[in-house]
Amino acid sequence: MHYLRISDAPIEVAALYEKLKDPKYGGIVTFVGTVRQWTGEIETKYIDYSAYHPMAEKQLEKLADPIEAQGARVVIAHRTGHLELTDEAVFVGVAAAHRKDAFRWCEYLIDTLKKDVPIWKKETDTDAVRWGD
Amino acid sequence: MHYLRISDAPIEVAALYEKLKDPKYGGIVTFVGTVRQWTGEIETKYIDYSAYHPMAEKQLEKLADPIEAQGARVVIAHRTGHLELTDEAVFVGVAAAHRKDAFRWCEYLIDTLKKDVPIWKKETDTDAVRWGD
Amino acid sequence: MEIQVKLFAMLQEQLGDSVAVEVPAQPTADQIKGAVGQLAPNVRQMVSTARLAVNQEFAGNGQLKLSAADEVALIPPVSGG
Amino acid sequence: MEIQVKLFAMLQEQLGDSVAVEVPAQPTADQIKGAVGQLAPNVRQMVSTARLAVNQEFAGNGQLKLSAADEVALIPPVSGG
Repeated sequence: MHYLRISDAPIEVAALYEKLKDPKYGGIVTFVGTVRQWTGEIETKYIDYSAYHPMAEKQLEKLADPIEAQGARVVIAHRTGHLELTDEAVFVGVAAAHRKDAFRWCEYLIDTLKKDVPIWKKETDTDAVRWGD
Repeated sequence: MHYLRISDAPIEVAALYEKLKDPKYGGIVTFVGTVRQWTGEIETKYIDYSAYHPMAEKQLEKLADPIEAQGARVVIAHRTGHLELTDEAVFVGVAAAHRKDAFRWCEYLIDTLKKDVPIWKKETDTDAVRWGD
Repeated sequence: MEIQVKLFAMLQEQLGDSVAVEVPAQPTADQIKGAVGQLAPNVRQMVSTARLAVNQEFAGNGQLKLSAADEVALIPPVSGG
Repeated sequence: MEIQVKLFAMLQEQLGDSVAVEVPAQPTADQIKGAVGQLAPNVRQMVSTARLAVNQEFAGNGQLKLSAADEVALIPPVSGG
Protein backbone atom coordinates (compact mmCIF):
# COMPACT_ATOMS: atom_id res chain seq x y z
CA MET A 1 0.00 0.00 0.00
CA HIS A 2 2.97 2.34 0.38
CA TYR A 3 3.72 4.96 -2.25
CA LEU A 4 7.39 5.73 -2.84
CA ARG A 5 8.67 7.94 -5.58
CA ILE A 6 11.89 9.66 -6.57
CA SER A 7 11.47 11.89 -9.59
CA ASP A 8 12.05 15.29 -11.15
CA ALA A 9 8.33 16.05 -10.90
CA PRO A 10 7.35 18.72 -8.36
CA ILE A 11 6.10 17.33 -5.05
CA GLU A 12 2.34 17.74 -4.81
CA VAL A 13 1.83 17.91 -1.06
CA ALA A 14 -1.97 17.94 -1.22
CA ALA A 15 -2.15 14.88 -3.48
CA LEU A 16 0.38 12.94 -1.37
CA TYR A 17 -1.53 13.83 1.80
CA GLU A 18 -4.74 12.46 0.26
CA LYS A 19 -3.07 9.06 -0.18
CA LEU A 20 -2.72 8.85 3.61
CA LYS A 21 -6.37 9.38 4.45
CA ASP A 22 -8.32 6.27 5.41
CA PRO A 23 -11.05 5.42 7.94
CA LYS A 24 -8.54 3.00 9.53
CA TYR A 25 -6.24 5.80 10.63
CA GLY A 26 -6.69 8.59 13.15
CA GLY A 27 -3.33 10.32 12.94
CA ILE A 28 -1.35 11.52 9.96
CA VAL A 29 2.10 13.01 10.46
CA THR A 30 3.98 14.51 7.55
CA PHE A 31 7.43 15.99 7.21
CA VAL A 32 8.24 18.27 4.30
CA GLY A 33 11.78 19.48 3.67
CA THR A 34 11.99 22.67 1.64
CA VAL A 35 14.91 24.62 0.23
CA ARG A 36 15.97 27.12 2.90
CA GLN A 37 17.62 30.40 2.04
CA TRP A 38 20.02 30.86 4.95
CA THR A 39 22.22 28.36 6.80
CA GLY A 40 24.11 30.52 9.24
CA GLU A 41 26.08 32.99 7.08
CA ILE A 42 25.63 30.98 3.90
CA GLU A 43 22.93 32.02 1.45
CA THR A 44 21.59 29.32 -0.83
CA LYS A 45 20.51 30.24 -4.36
CA TYR A 46 19.29 26.85 -5.57
CA ILE A 47 19.90 23.11 -5.13
CA ASP A 48 20.26 20.26 -7.59
CA TYR A 49 19.46 16.78 -6.33
CA SER A 50 20.56 13.54 -7.97
CA ALA A 51 19.86 9.91 -7.07
CA TYR A 52 21.14 6.42 -7.78
CA HIS A 53 18.14 4.76 -9.42
CA PRO A 54 16.75 2.29 -8.59
CA MET A 55 18.92 1.67 -5.51
CA ALA A 56 17.37 4.72 -3.86
CA GLU A 57 13.86 3.36 -4.43
CA LYS A 58 14.90 -0.04 -3.07
CA GLN A 59 16.30 1.58 0.07
CA LEU A 60 13.03 3.45 0.56
CA GLU A 61 11.13 0.18 0.34
CA LYS A 62 13.40 -1.34 2.97
CA LEU A 63 12.55 1.53 5.27
CA ALA A 64 8.82 1.55 4.59
CA ASP A 65 8.07 -2.19 4.62
CA PRO A 66 8.60 -2.89 8.37
CA ILE A 67 6.47 0.11 9.26
CA GLU A 68 3.66 -0.88 6.93
CA ALA A 69 3.88 -4.40 8.38
CA GLN A 70 2.75 -2.84 11.67
CA GLY A 71 -0.43 -1.55 10.03
CA ALA A 72 0.57 1.98 9.11
CA ARG A 73 0.73 3.58 5.66
CA VAL A 74 3.86 5.25 4.33
CA VAL A 75 4.10 7.82 1.54
CA ILE A 76 7.52 9.17 0.56
CA ALA A 77 8.43 11.38 -2.38
CA HIS A 78 11.83 12.88 -3.08
CA ARG A 79 12.42 15.32 -5.85
CA THR A 80 15.50 15.32 -8.03
CA GLY A 81 16.74 17.92 -10.48
CA HIS A 82 16.75 21.67 -10.02
CA LEU A 83 15.01 23.19 -6.97
CA GLU A 84 14.52 26.84 -6.08
CA LEU A 85 13.98 28.40 -2.64
CA THR A 86 10.89 27.03 -0.81
CA ASP A 87 10.52 24.16 -3.31
CA GLU A 88 9.72 20.87 -1.62
CA ALA A 89 12.67 18.45 -1.74
CA VAL A 90 11.11 15.64 0.24
CA PHE A 91 7.73 14.55 1.61
CA VAL A 92 7.51 11.82 4.26
CA GLY A 93 4.05 10.91 5.50
CA VAL A 94 2.84 8.24 7.91
CA ALA A 95 -0.77 7.43 8.72
CA ALA A 96 -1.36 5.28 11.78
CA ALA A 97 -4.13 4.39 14.18
CA HIS A 98 -2.37 6.33 16.96
CA ARG A 99 -0.49 9.57 16.72
CA LYS A 100 2.54 8.60 18.85
CA ASP A 101 3.38 5.90 16.34
CA ALA A 102 2.86 8.24 13.41
CA PHE A 103 5.29 10.78 14.92
CA ARG A 104 7.93 8.15 15.78
CA TRP A 105 7.80 6.49 12.39
CA CYS A 106 7.76 9.70 10.37
CA GLU A 107 10.84 10.98 12.18
CA TYR A 108 12.58 7.63 11.88
CA LEU A 109 11.93 7.58 8.13
CA ILE A 110 13.35 11.02 7.42
CA ASP A 111 16.33 10.45 9.74
CA THR A 112 17.13 7.16 8.04
CA LEU A 113 16.47 8.47 4.54
CA LYS A 114 19.12 11.12 5.22
CA LYS A 115 21.64 8.42 6.16
CA ASP A 116 20.97 5.48 3.88
CA VAL A 117 19.19 6.51 0.69
CA PRO A 118 21.56 7.35 -2.17
CA ILE A 119 20.40 10.85 -3.00
CA TRP A 120 22.78 13.81 -3.14
CA LYS A 121 22.36 17.51 -3.06
CA LYS A 122 24.57 20.00 -4.81
CA GLU A 123 23.94 23.35 -3.25
CA THR A 124 24.70 26.48 -5.19
CA ASP A 125 25.25 29.20 -2.61
CA THR A 126 26.07 32.83 -3.29
CA ASP A 127 29.74 32.22 -2.39
CA ALA A 128 30.42 28.65 -3.55
CA VAL A 129 29.03 25.34 -4.77
CA ARG A 130 28.78 22.71 -2.04
CA TRP A 131 28.04 18.99 -2.12
CA GLY A 132 26.12 17.55 0.81
CA ASP A 133 25.01 19.34 3.95
CA MET B 1 2.63 35.32 12.49
CA HIS B 2 0.79 32.28 13.83
CA TYR B 3 -2.59 31.26 12.45
CA LEU B 4 -5.02 29.73 14.93
CA ARG B 5 -8.60 28.94 14.15
CA ILE B 6 -11.46 26.99 15.67
CA SER B 7 -14.49 26.88 13.41
CA ASP B 8 -17.16 24.78 11.76
CA ALA B 9 -15.49 25.28 8.37
CA PRO B 10 -13.83 22.21 6.86
CA ILE B 11 -10.07 22.05 7.41
CA GLU B 12 -8.27 22.85 4.16
CA VAL B 13 -5.00 20.99 4.64
CA ALA B 14 -3.38 22.30 1.46
CA ALA B 15 -4.14 25.94 2.27
CA LEU B 16 -2.93 25.58 5.87
CA TYR B 17 0.26 23.91 4.69
CA GLU B 18 0.94 26.82 2.34
CA LYS B 19 0.93 29.20 5.32
CA LEU B 20 3.95 27.34 6.70
CA LYS B 21 6.15 27.70 3.63
CA ASP B 22 8.87 30.33 3.87
CA PRO B 23 12.50 30.63 2.70
CA LYS B 24 13.45 30.91 6.40
CA TYR B 25 12.36 27.37 7.16
CA GLY B 26 13.73 24.04 6.03
CA GLY B 27 11.42 21.66 7.86
CA ILE B 28 7.65 21.55 8.12
CA VAL B 29 5.97 18.96 10.33
CA THR B 30 2.20 18.62 10.36
CA PHE B 31 -0.16 16.48 12.35
CA VAL B 32 -3.68 15.87 11.11
CA GLY B 33 -6.24 14.07 13.24
CA THR B 34 -9.05 12.47 11.27
CA VAL B 35 -12.22 10.66 12.31
CA ARG B 36 -11.33 6.98 12.61
CA GLN B 37 -13.89 4.24 12.08
CA TRP B 38 -12.76 1.60 14.56
CA THR B 39 -11.44 1.92 18.12
CA GLY B 40 -11.04 -1.67 19.20
CA GLU B 41 -14.52 -3.18 19.01
CA ILE B 42 -16.27 0.17 18.84
CA GLU B 43 -17.37 1.48 15.46
CA THR B 44 -17.73 5.24 15.13
CA LYS B 45 -20.42 6.65 12.87
CA TYR B 46 -19.74 10.36 13.28
CA ILE B 47 -18.41 12.89 15.78
CA ASP B 48 -19.68 16.30 16.90
CA TYR B 49 -17.12 18.69 18.32
CA SER B 50 -17.91 21.73 20.46
CA ALA B 51 -15.66 24.40 21.96
CA TYR B 52 -15.68 27.10 24.61
CA HIS B 53 -15.08 30.26 22.55
CA PRO B 54 -12.92 32.27 22.90
CA MET B 55 -11.21 30.47 25.78
CA ALA B 56 -10.15 27.72 23.39
CA GLU B 57 -8.55 30.26 21.04
CA LYS B 58 -6.78 31.93 23.98
CA GLN B 59 -5.38 28.59 25.10
CA LEU B 60 -4.08 27.94 21.60
CA GLU B 61 -2.31 31.29 21.65
CA LYS B 62 -0.68 30.42 24.94
CA LEU B 63 0.65 27.24 23.39
CA ALA B 64 1.81 28.82 20.14
CA ASP B 65 3.42 32.03 21.42
CA PRO B 66 6.47 30.53 23.19
CA ILE B 67 7.22 28.39 20.14
CA GLU B 68 6.94 31.29 17.73
CA ALA B 69 9.19 33.28 20.08
CA GLN B 70 11.89 30.75 19.22
CA GLY B 71 11.61 31.60 15.54
CA ALA B 72 9.21 28.93 14.31
CA ARG B 73 5.78 29.37 12.73
CA VAL B 74 2.68 27.66 14.11
CA VAL B 75 -0.57 26.94 12.29
CA ILE B 76 -3.41 25.24 14.17
CA ALA B 77 -6.98 24.66 13.03
CA HIS B 78 -9.62 22.69 14.87
CA ARG B 79 -12.98 21.94 13.41
CA THR B 80 -16.21 22.03 15.38
CA GLY B 81 -19.66 20.79 14.44
CA HIS B 82 -20.52 17.57 12.66
CA LEU B 83 -17.71 15.40 11.25
CA GLU B 84 -17.95 12.21 9.22
CA LEU B 85 -15.38 9.41 8.89
CA THR B 86 -12.00 10.60 7.53
CA ASP B 87 -12.94 14.26 8.02
CA GLU B 88 -10.09 16.29 9.47
CA ALA B 89 -10.76 17.30 13.08
CA VAL B 90 -7.47 19.06 13.75
CA PHE B 91 -4.43 20.36 11.88
CA VAL B 92 -1.25 21.26 13.77
CA GLY B 93 1.69 22.50 11.71
CA VAL B 94 5.11 23.81 12.70
CA ALA B 95 7.71 25.24 10.34
CA ALA B 96 11.22 25.60 11.74
CA ALA B 97 14.77 26.00 10.54
CA HIS B 98 15.59 22.47 11.72
CA ARG B 99 13.47 19.38 11.56
CA LYS B 100 14.13 18.07 15.08
CA ASP B 101 12.58 21.23 16.50
CA ALA B 102 9.62 21.01 14.13
CA PHE B 103 8.90 17.42 15.23
CA ARG B 104 9.25 18.20 18.96
CA TRP B 105 7.07 21.28 18.82
CA CYS B 106 4.37 19.76 16.64
CA GLU B 107 4.00 16.80 18.98
CA TYR B 108 4.06 19.04 22.04
CA LEU B 109 1.30 21.20 20.55
CA ILE B 110 -1.08 18.35 19.78
CA ASP B 111 -0.36 16.64 23.12
CA THR B 112 -1.05 19.86 25.01
CA LEU B 113 -4.05 20.79 22.90
CA LYS B 114 -5.58 17.47 23.89
CA LYS B 115 -5.09 18.29 27.58
CA ASP B 116 -5.68 22.01 27.93
CA VAL B 117 -7.84 23.39 25.14
CA PRO B 118 -11.58 23.38 25.93
CA ILE B 119 -12.87 21.40 22.98
CA TRP B 120 -15.06 18.34 23.39
CA LYS B 121 -16.01 15.48 21.17
CA LYS B 122 -19.30 13.66 21.28
CA GLU B 123 -18.84 10.41 19.47
CA THR B 124 -21.82 8.65 17.99
CA ASP B 125 -20.85 5.00 17.74
CA THR B 126 -23.00 2.18 16.38
CA ASP B 127 -23.76 0.98 19.95
CA ALA B 128 -23.84 4.19 22.02
CA VAL B 129 -23.11 7.89 22.24
CA ARG B 130 -19.87 8.70 24.07
CA TRP B 131 -18.38 11.94 25.34
CA GLY B 132 -14.59 12.24 25.22
CA ASP B 133 -12.10 9.57 24.35
CA MET C 1 -23.03 35.17 47.00
CA GLU C 2 -24.80 33.85 43.92
CA ILE C 3 -22.76 33.19 40.83
CA GLN C 4 -23.51 31.99 37.32
CA VAL C 5 -21.46 29.02 36.15
CA LYS C 6 -21.18 28.29 32.43
CA LEU C 7 -21.38 24.63 31.45
CA PHE C 8 -20.12 22.65 28.47
CA ALA C 9 -20.28 19.25 26.87
CA MET C 10 -21.94 16.54 29.02
CA LEU C 11 -22.61 19.01 31.83
CA GLN C 12 -24.35 21.37 29.43
CA GLU C 13 -26.44 18.49 28.15
CA GLN C 14 -27.57 17.68 31.68
CA LEU C 15 -28.04 21.13 33.21
CA GLY C 16 -28.16 23.66 30.36
CA ASP C 17 -25.82 26.44 29.23
CA SER C 18 -25.34 27.78 32.75
CA VAL C 19 -26.55 27.41 36.33
CA ALA C 20 -26.83 29.79 39.27
CA VAL C 21 -25.36 28.54 42.55
CA GLU C 22 -24.94 30.00 46.02
CA VAL C 23 -21.32 29.97 47.23
CA PRO C 24 -19.33 31.53 50.11
CA ALA C 25 -17.60 34.88 49.50
CA GLN C 26 -14.18 34.27 47.90
CA PRO C 27 -14.99 30.64 47.19
CA THR C 28 -12.47 28.01 46.17
CA ALA C 29 -12.85 26.05 42.95
CA ASP C 30 -13.82 23.01 45.02
CA GLN C 31 -16.60 24.92 46.76
CA ILE C 32 -18.03 26.03 43.43
CA LYS C 33 -17.82 22.50 42.05
CA GLY C 34 -19.48 21.21 45.20
CA ALA C 35 -22.37 23.64 44.80
CA VAL C 36 -22.93 22.62 41.16
CA GLY C 37 -22.67 18.94 42.07
CA GLN C 38 -25.53 19.34 44.54
CA LEU C 39 -27.91 20.47 41.82
CA ALA C 40 -28.39 16.95 40.52
CA PRO C 41 -27.03 13.63 41.73
CA ASN C 42 -26.36 12.38 38.21
CA VAL C 43 -23.81 15.13 37.52
CA ARG C 44 -21.71 14.77 40.69
CA GLN C 45 -19.20 12.47 39.02
CA MET C 46 -18.94 14.71 35.95
CA VAL C 47 -18.43 17.78 38.11
CA SER C 48 -15.70 16.10 40.14
CA THR C 49 -13.56 15.58 37.02
CA ALA C 50 -14.16 19.10 35.69
CA ARG C 51 -11.75 22.04 36.06
CA LEU C 52 -12.83 25.54 36.95
CA ALA C 53 -12.08 28.50 34.70
CA VAL C 54 -12.44 32.15 35.65
CA ASN C 55 -12.44 34.71 32.87
CA GLN C 56 -11.36 31.99 30.47
CA GLU C 57 -8.27 30.99 32.42
CA PHE C 58 -7.95 27.79 34.44
CA ALA C 59 -8.22 28.64 38.14
CA GLY C 60 -5.85 27.49 40.87
CA ASN C 61 -6.79 25.87 44.19
CA GLY C 62 -6.87 29.02 46.31
CA GLN C 63 -9.68 31.38 47.19
CA LEU C 64 -11.12 33.28 44.25
CA LYS C 65 -12.01 36.97 44.44
CA LEU C 66 -15.06 36.94 42.24
CA SER C 67 -17.22 39.87 41.24
CA ALA C 68 -20.48 39.80 39.31
CA ALA C 69 -18.59 40.65 36.11
CA ASP C 70 -16.39 37.55 36.25
CA GLU C 71 -17.08 34.68 33.88
CA VAL C 72 -16.99 31.36 35.73
CA ALA C 73 -17.10 28.07 33.86
CA LEU C 74 -16.75 24.36 34.51
CA ILE C 75 -14.53 22.62 31.99
CA PRO C 76 -15.18 18.86 31.73
CA PRO C 77 -12.18 16.76 30.65
CA VAL C 78 -11.37 18.06 27.20
CA SER C 79 -11.24 15.76 24.20
CA GLY C 80 -10.25 17.82 21.19
CA GLY C 81 -7.83 16.68 18.54
CA MET D 1 40.29 -8.95 -12.23
CA GLU D 2 38.98 -5.75 -13.80
CA ILE D 3 35.70 -4.34 -12.57
CA GLN D 4 33.57 -1.35 -13.47
CA VAL D 5 32.64 0.93 -10.57
CA LYS D 6 29.72 3.32 -10.93
CA LEU D 7 30.22 6.78 -9.46
CA PHE D 8 27.85 9.46 -8.19
CA ALA D 9 27.75 13.04 -7.02
CA MET D 10 31.18 14.65 -6.46
CA LEU D 11 32.98 11.47 -7.54
CA GLN D 12 31.02 11.39 -10.78
CA GLU D 13 31.89 15.03 -11.36
CA GLN D 14 35.60 14.24 -11.00
CA LEU D 15 35.90 10.87 -12.74
CA GLY D 16 32.79 10.34 -14.85
CA ASP D 17 29.84 7.94 -14.59
CA SER D 18 32.06 4.92 -13.99
CA VAL D 19 35.69 3.80 -13.90
CA ALA D 20 37.46 0.51 -14.60
CA VAL D 21 39.88 -0.66 -11.92
CA GLU D 22 42.04 -3.73 -11.43
CA VAL D 23 41.38 -5.51 -8.11
CA PRO D 24 42.33 -8.88 -6.54
CA ALA D 25 39.92 -11.80 -6.97
CA GLN D 26 37.22 -11.64 -4.26
CA PRO D 27 38.20 -8.12 -3.26
CA THR D 28 37.09 -6.35 -0.10
CA ALA D 29 35.28 -3.02 -0.24
CA ASP D 30 38.45 -1.33 1.03
CA GLN D 31 40.50 -2.83 -1.78
CA ILE D 32 38.06 -1.53 -4.37
CA LYS D 33 38.02 1.91 -2.76
CA GLY D 34 41.82 1.88 -2.68
CA ALA D 35 41.98 1.11 -6.39
CA VAL D 36 39.60 3.94 -7.27
CA GLY D 37 41.46 6.32 -4.95
CA GLN D 38 44.67 5.70 -6.88
CA LEU D 39 43.15 6.96 -10.11
CA ALA D 40 43.49 10.60 -9.06
CA PRO D 41 44.96 12.15 -5.92
CA ASN D 42 42.16 14.72 -5.64
CA VAL D 43 39.50 12.04 -5.13
CA ARG D 44 41.26 10.03 -2.41
CA GLN D 45 39.53 11.87 0.41
CA MET D 46 36.11 11.57 -1.29
CA VAL D 47 36.62 7.85 -1.88
CA SER D 48 37.60 7.26 1.74
CA THR D 49 34.22 8.56 2.98
CA ALA D 50 32.20 6.64 0.35
CA ARG D 51 30.43 3.31 0.94
CA LEU D 52 30.50 0.43 -1.49
CA ALA D 53 27.31 -1.02 -2.94
CA VAL D 54 27.04 -4.28 -4.85
CA ASN D 55 23.90 -4.89 -6.87
CA GLN D 56 22.33 -1.86 -5.20
CA GLU D 57 22.85 -3.08 -1.64
CA PHE D 58 25.41 -1.69 0.75
CA ALA D 59 28.29 -4.16 1.04
CA GLY D 60 29.85 -5.42 4.26
CA ASN D 61 33.54 -5.52 5.16
CA GLY D 62 34.29 -9.06 4.03
CA GLN D 63 35.52 -10.47 0.72
CA LEU D 64 33.14 -10.03 -2.18
CA LYS D 65 32.46 -12.75 -4.71
CA LEU D 66 32.06 -10.60 -7.79
CA SER D 67 31.28 -11.69 -11.30
CA ALA D 68 31.21 -9.56 -14.43
CA ALA D 69 27.43 -9.23 -14.12
CA ASP D 70 27.53 -7.57 -10.70
CA GLU D 71 26.87 -3.85 -10.41
CA VAL D 72 29.46 -2.20 -8.18
CA ALA D 73 29.07 1.41 -7.07
CA LEU D 74 30.69 3.91 -4.76
CA ILE D 75 28.18 5.86 -2.67
CA PRO D 76 29.53 9.18 -1.37
CA PRO D 77 27.95 10.40 1.88
CA VAL D 78 24.30 10.86 1.01
CA SER D 79 22.54 14.18 1.51
CA GLY D 80 18.92 13.76 0.52
CA GLY D 81 16.01 15.21 2.41
